Amino acid sequence: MTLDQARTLISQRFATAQVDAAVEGVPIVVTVSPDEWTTFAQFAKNDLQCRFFSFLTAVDWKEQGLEVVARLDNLDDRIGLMMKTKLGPGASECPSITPIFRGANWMEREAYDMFGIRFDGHPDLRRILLSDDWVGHPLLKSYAVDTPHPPYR
Amino acid sequence: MPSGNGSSSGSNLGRKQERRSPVAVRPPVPEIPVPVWRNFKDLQEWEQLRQERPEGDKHSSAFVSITEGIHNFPGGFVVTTVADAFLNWARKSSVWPVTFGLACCAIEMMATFASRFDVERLGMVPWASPRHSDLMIVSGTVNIKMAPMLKRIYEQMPDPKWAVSMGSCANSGGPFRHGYFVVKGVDRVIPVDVYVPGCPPPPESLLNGLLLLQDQISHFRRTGKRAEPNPKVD
Amino acid sequence: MSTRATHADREGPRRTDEGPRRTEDGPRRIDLDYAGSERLTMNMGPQHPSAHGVFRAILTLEGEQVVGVDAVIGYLHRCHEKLSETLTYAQYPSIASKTDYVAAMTSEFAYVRAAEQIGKIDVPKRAQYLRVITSELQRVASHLLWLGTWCLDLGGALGGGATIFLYCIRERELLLDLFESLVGARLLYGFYQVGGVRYDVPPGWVATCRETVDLIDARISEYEHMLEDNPFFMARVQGVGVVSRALAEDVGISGPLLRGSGVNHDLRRSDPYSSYDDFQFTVPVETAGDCFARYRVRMVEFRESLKIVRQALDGLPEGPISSRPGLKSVAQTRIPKGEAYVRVEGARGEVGCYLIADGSAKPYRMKWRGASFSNLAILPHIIPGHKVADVVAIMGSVDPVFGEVDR
Amino acid sequence: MIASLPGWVVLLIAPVVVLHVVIGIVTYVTLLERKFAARMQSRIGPYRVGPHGLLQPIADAVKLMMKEDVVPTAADKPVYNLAPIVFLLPCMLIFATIPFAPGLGVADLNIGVLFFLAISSMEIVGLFMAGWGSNNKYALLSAMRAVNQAISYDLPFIFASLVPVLLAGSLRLGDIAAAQSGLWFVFYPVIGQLAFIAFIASTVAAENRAPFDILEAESELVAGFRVEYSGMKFALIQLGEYAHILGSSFLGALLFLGAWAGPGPEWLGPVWFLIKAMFVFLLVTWVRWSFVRIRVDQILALSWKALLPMTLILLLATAFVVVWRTNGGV
Repeated sequence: MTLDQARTLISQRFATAQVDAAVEGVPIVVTVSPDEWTTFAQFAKNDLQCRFFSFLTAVDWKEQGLEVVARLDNLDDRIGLMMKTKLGPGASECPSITPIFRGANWMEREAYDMFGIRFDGHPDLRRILLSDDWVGHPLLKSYAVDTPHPPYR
Repeated sequence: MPSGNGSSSGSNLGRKQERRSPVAVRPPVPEIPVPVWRNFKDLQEWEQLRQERPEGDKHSSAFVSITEGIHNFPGGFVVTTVADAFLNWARKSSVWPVTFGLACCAIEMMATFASRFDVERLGMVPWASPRHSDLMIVSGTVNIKMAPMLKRIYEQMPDPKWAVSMGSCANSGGPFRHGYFVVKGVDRVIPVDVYVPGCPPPPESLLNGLLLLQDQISHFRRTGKRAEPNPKVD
Repeated sequence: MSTRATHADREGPRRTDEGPRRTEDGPRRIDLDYAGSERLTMNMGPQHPSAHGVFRAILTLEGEQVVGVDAVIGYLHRCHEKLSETLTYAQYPSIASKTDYVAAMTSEFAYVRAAEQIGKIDVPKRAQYLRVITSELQRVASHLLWLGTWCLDLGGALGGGATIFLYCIRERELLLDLFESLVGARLLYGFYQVGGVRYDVPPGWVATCRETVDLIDARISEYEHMLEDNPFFMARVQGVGVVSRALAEDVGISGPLLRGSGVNHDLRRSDPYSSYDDFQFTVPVETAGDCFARYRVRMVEFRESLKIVRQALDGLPEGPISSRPGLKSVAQTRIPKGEAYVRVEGARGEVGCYLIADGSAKPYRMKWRGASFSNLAILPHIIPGHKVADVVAIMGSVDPVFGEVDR
Repeated sequence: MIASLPGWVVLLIAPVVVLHVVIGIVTYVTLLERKFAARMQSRIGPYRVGPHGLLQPIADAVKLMMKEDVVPTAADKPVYNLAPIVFLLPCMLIFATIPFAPGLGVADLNIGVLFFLAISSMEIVGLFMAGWGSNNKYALLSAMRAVNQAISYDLPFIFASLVPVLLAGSLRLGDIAAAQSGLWFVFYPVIGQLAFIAFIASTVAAENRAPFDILEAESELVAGFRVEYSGMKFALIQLGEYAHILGSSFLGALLFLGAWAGPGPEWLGPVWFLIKAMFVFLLVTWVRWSFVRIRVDQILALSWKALLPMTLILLLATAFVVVWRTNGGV
């Protein structure tokens, strides 16, 4: 499968998805709606053979809300795919793709830890990097980098 | 998640009934007073929060009274000072660090223990269990999740014990001091005897710190009073 | 109510890790009623000789057998991603080296390349070659440390493992000497900068480098013999911790682990960067997926890296070392608006940097895809079913660096 | 000279002397091992404490004596406190039967070998008490492993030690040593060498040294059964461990290497004995610092599937040789 074939396949199956190459170093960037998030992940795994799960993270676009980003790879045909979804202003709910990619487990926990995004369908959503009693989600733009936390500072 | 377990996980085996309460996560309960964040200047804050070592190490009262008696006996001070010198020599000649690696500095600490620098020349043997060790080399950034563990491991070490703060992260937070999750210096968690500056300090620097520590130990007095830590440089 | 508490009286699953219990009124009594579950919860870490830093594994044991593992990380979370939003493109590379502190060069590389991709900044050929040389030397240094610490896990600090560990550190010191004469630092460098590298090679460095490379090449064969001719070592590592190809891709492990599971994926070959297509080297692939396969992959990688270093030293071109020498002000560090995801093949696998620039001198958002983070996530999938002693062997073969896991 | 003293004086003095000499040797054996290991690892080892680090064991011992004695709150206190003594006692008792020169020993029993083997496997009791009493999961797991290992490795140990007994025709250690005045048993064709190898292997296992040190496995169980011990008790455990190793080395030198036989005048006998024991000790140390540890199931398999049949066959072969020899063979 070539990149062009993959692009046409995506636009055939997901009419509303926006396909471009806005990210340097990633050939295909697909923006889907949160409803299609798991469907697209399933499609990418089965039809595009993108079985390698690279990472999942989120970006805080301030007033435009949060955006969840994940990257998948087809190691045989060397197709790199980045999938994005905008959750919308104020929203912090996103479907989980952990049932599809086991590697998303820790990544989604990290995104929950850092951004407070609640992934529906995640088997074990709790904080992973910060301590369990931590208050706040540090990578949000509203969180100051040197927010004090007693007792140790 | 069971509440903070250090290295010896087994110590909750067979506790009394009321201490086996469910897995509720207790927040770390440190002995230092909870500070009110008032935008201190860093140095003032350090002065305020720094952990002082409590006076006197744990000797039994009988031991203390006997040594006091000998010391006050006419001419007895010769015995006690000679004995002190001998004991301090023994202490400084076999300082056993606990293998406690945190971050980047741990790699340099390993290099210091390895063939080229070989701290075993000075009689230092790294031990895995804090119960067998005298010295904790805090090598790396301490964060808020790690600090209670660090304190617990330090408390598991038998007295007399020492701590070396290695690298600028452990001294003051270093390049990460503005981070939300970083403890600004390990001396807010445990008392520190020697500060080794550098990011990371090369093995020569750590060796210098260890020699400094030996020097301090040889002036460790009978009452358990210690020499002052060396001046802190980030 | 009888004084003897039975299994049914208790709430929840029976915990048998209590040992002899004291009762309030009587002498101590030991319950011997067997409820079928002989499970013991054992905590490993965060301070543990084989935790490779600050890993904490909560193991559920049945005798010596591990039936469940809960991995707790975050004991070295240093707010890298948040801090990167407050530091300029010129400042951050030296902090980036503290993510993967064992292979600091490659972590700087990822960040610097991301900035270059967004800013469309060219890198001179000499700088590209210097980057290749340093990152390959760094890979050798990192693998040496891995071999040492892994054998330390297998053999204990009071056994044969310590001997190999000390031998490996001895060789690593030679490489650190090279870095020290090149950069001035032993562990964390700040050698790469946007547009090139910071320092040119000092006189005589190339010759010393060649000697060191030859020496290490010979020594590695020694270790290979020492380990592989040792039946105890083979018994410990063969067939332990098998990762299938499907699981490997699903979890997203990379680097030697992925290649040990039969996937021919090396970013230096499949997505060449920084003149890597100028060099001849093979990508080792093993299909067994166990600890021994990962060990073999890394042992071959040693040789391949040294081969690349030799080729790069031979073909080191003349010219400038940076396309943006002498940045004087913050304004000059600005790069235009854009996004990039850039990955380099670090010692532990795919080190990725997802950078979003908003046109200022500091990134809007930086996501660090640490190879160790994904690699470590494999542990809960493969550890159950092994013995306690295998846990440390598997964890050592994964080679996590906690600066990169917790960031 | 010794024989001229009344019996009760010897009985009083000899144990005290032997105990102190043994403790003295044991402390310096640790230094020997550290120096030897350091040389193997291209290091220097203890160097700065006294000339060439010669005062290092003294400093270690004094420091450990002055350390705080931590008793965990949840420990089973009587068991916890008793364990180091119970551990140390058999390790010291094994020196009772060893004759350091003809007639120079505490008690040259007529069942010397049996006594040695029986007592030396008693240390497992102290070890298990330490593991149980510490109330620590690492220690508990380690104690369980120790019992496993003791059961599996005492048999090959005994069988390997019985080969010289058969060859000498006596259980008395003095007689065994005297029987080697002509030919050391290690040079006995085929049987001697095989028995010596089996003896070294099972000694390493019985002493819980690497590669069979699963019960103090640093990388898994931190320090095994002694993880909670500090200060003096830790020193006692270390002392017991090294005393056991030293005792086994003496036994190996006595059973296979001809004990005090050597060139020079007769009073050099104990020196030769010590040198041979140190040779066995360094052999064990050499094995320790060059192999990686093996897993618990592999250890048991090695014992039951390889060492035990091998030593049994060896014992049978020795018996045949002895019978053939006494019935007019060579």
